[in-house]
Amino acid sequence: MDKNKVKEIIARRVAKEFKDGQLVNLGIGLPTLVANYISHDIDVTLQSENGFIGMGIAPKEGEEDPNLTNAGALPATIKNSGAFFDSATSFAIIRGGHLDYTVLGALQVDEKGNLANWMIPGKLVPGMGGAMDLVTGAKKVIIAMTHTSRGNVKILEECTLPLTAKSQVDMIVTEMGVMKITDKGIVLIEKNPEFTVEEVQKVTFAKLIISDDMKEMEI
Amino acid sequence: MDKNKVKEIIARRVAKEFKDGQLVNLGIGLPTLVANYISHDIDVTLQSENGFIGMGIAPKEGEEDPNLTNAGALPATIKNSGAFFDSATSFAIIRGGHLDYTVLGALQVDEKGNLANWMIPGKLVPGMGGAMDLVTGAKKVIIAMTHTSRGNVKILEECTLPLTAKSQVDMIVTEMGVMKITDKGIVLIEKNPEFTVEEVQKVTFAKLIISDDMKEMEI
Amino acid sequence: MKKIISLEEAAKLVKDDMTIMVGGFLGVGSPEKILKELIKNNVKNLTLIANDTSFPGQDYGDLVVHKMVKKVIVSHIGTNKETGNQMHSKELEVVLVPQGTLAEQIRAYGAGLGAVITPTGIGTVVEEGKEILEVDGKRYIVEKPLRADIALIRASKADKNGNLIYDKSARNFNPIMAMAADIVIVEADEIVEVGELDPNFVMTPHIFVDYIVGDDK
Amino acid sequence: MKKIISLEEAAKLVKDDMTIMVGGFLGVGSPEKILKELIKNNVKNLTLIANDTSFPGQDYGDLVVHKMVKKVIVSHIGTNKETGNQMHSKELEVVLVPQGTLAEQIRAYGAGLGAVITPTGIGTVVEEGKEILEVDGKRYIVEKPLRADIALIRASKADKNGNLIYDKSARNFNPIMAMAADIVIVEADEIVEVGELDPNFVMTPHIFVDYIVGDDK
Repeated sequence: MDKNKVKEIIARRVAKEFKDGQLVNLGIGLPTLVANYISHDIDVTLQSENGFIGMGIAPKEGEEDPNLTNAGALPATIKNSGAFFDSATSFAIIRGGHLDYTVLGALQVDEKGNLANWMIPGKLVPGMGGAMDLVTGAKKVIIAMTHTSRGNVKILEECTLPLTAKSQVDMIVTEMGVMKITDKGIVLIEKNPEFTVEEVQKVTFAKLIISDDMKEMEI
Repeated sequence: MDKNKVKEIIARRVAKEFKDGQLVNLGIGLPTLVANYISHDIDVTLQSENGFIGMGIAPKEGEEDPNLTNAGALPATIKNSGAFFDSATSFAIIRGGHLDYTVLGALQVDEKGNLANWMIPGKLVPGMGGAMDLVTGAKKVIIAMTHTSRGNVKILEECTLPLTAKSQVDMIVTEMGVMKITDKGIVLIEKNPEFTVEEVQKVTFAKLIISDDMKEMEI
Repeated sequence: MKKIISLEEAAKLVKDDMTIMVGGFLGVGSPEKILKELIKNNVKNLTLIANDTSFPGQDYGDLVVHKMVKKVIVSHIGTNKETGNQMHSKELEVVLVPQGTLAEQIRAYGAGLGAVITPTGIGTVVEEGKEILEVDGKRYIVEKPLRADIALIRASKADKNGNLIYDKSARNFNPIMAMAADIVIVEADEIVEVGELDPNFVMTPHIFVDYIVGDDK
Repeated sequence: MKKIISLEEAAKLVKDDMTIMVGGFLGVGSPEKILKELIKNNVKNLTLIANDTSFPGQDYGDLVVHKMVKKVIVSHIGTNKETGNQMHSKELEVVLVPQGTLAEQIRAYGAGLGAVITPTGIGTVVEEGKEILEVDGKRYIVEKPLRADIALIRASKADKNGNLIYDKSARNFNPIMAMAADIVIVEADEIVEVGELDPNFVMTPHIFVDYIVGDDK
């Protein structure tokens, strides 16, 4: 599948989860794309953890403001209903449970809802940034990622990399389907019609529970 | 001695402690009067714990603003170098050691620097308000009070009333003199010339240590 | 857009047995109109979290006078003799908390912190019955976060989305209470269009506000 | 009035072995001019507390590049490969802290609190070696307050007394760092007369600011 198409499928599906009036934080990378697919019929507020809510679309060239960037230091805009605040307040919002959704990528995620996305010992140590607070504090945690990465399986029985947070993930959205983390394990609730259940299971190292009313994912 | 004269002596003496650039919180009642005697040669910033620094003189009649009051809910003003903030920030300033002086009254104070000024069990229970934070957090605590109250001695070997804070008082200023709390006990460093040392000691139930260079208090 | 509701609708959201936070400092910056309406409803058994119990005859001071409150968590009751009277007659439970501790307890709930670790009250009755945490040899009291079912707050300006600006010393406990309750109702002196408040100077972001009360129409 | 000093004078206040806090988020809102001057002085063995280590070739990112730092306490180092290199070669000690914990640790010192009690990091390596506090059956990490000898911050406007206003997302860690250091130096984009800033909208009250740097004159 085309890389951009993969990203679009994932981002479009994640955006469907949001409801009117909710506050959402989108991580850098793929999750950022989710903003492009939020329905215009609902009012969803985006938080940027470096210090504001009401993030708008990226500014046009020449209209960038060096004092207005997103959490990846890229030029950003704010809607006229937005508000700026300091880092302590920003994480009070996050840790205090005021965030309805956080959408993040993952290196690994497992059937207990554990997430690893901040380091590979001896190799990649970027640091956790705001991820640990986001995953611990948000009401719902959605992992938005490609189902595998360079052939490596990322959905596991148990994460082997250092965790970002324990038992906090609620949902995983990949180009192959939508999975919910439950007490019984990972339930496949939607599937991309281009793949069979067997094909999805093959690249998932946790046993998938197939939902009785599994739906076709919109692609 | 005339009641107002007593208050003036105390307030005038306390005001001499402050230095240019300092931040001071004056309790309600007698301590409030200290503001009137701060030298015009120095710039002292007053905090009002309900949420601002830079408190100015009381407003003229007819110029009161219902949204601008002091910690006793009386009309107040702010200097143009002042700033407003919320209660959490106000007490971050207090507890965080950013306050150079707090000046408060007392029901009792003792030679260990213990202070009781917030309740008399079974009789008077107004609550501590901001007093406990002020006394715990300020760099220096000055007690400004009449030496006795309706014949009752207030400077003791050990407080009998519930404490506001333990070992936090640095100085006591009364109409009879100025006392410093030290590891060795209460040292009388200045004395009102209208009284003898014996007269001061008689209404002080902690043993006064007389400073070698005890000065005359300006009255 | 947040729901702009009437004073009546706002007051009706407060029900018997609820825990409510009310902004204000001795009444300054408190939502007077909502409180006046609330008193008409004669709700019972409230737990009131506020800086103080204000004065009899005004705002939240009258919640006590009208015996609508079973418990207060405040830093000061000296200005409302009715609070003291009901405390002595055991009609009212009074929990006295140092003002800075109270502010941090409210902020802590809003910020998702597990406790406030404060030096204030060490060596006094305030520490009695509470857990003590020693950090680098110094003793601190472990004070728990405070939450409410409803926060009633006052702002000088609200945009129609719920972004708030407070005026002068009327700010006090309002911004932190806005973060610590399940439902937040703001009484705004002025309601303006979205876009009229500069995002750089908004004091409470709209995400904390559920309902806005303007005037009684 | 606060002392308005030159960039040179400001940079000279930072000495070998000091712990410094630097405001900014990936460089946005950091005191670039002071940092440029500081790098000329080639101070050594600094401990740097900041959100991140920015990018090589700019602001506090270059403190690492020029090997002026022996230890960093930050939430993220991924944008400055020099940090990673020096960490692997053991020239630099890197302490990684969740961003929200870092912000609260700085605020806690400024607010005189004994610790931060946070759920963030529970069940991860972040909790290793740290005290755990259980509150109402839930586990929290006890994180200690963070202080600095000097905080270098950036404001968009300062009045001559040191009251500050920040601009948009350049605010970030600046206001809390202003409360947590022995000496606070602000680089202001614009210095205005006392009285030009509305007290209701001042973001950092002047009592926290020791020195103001405007331009290089």
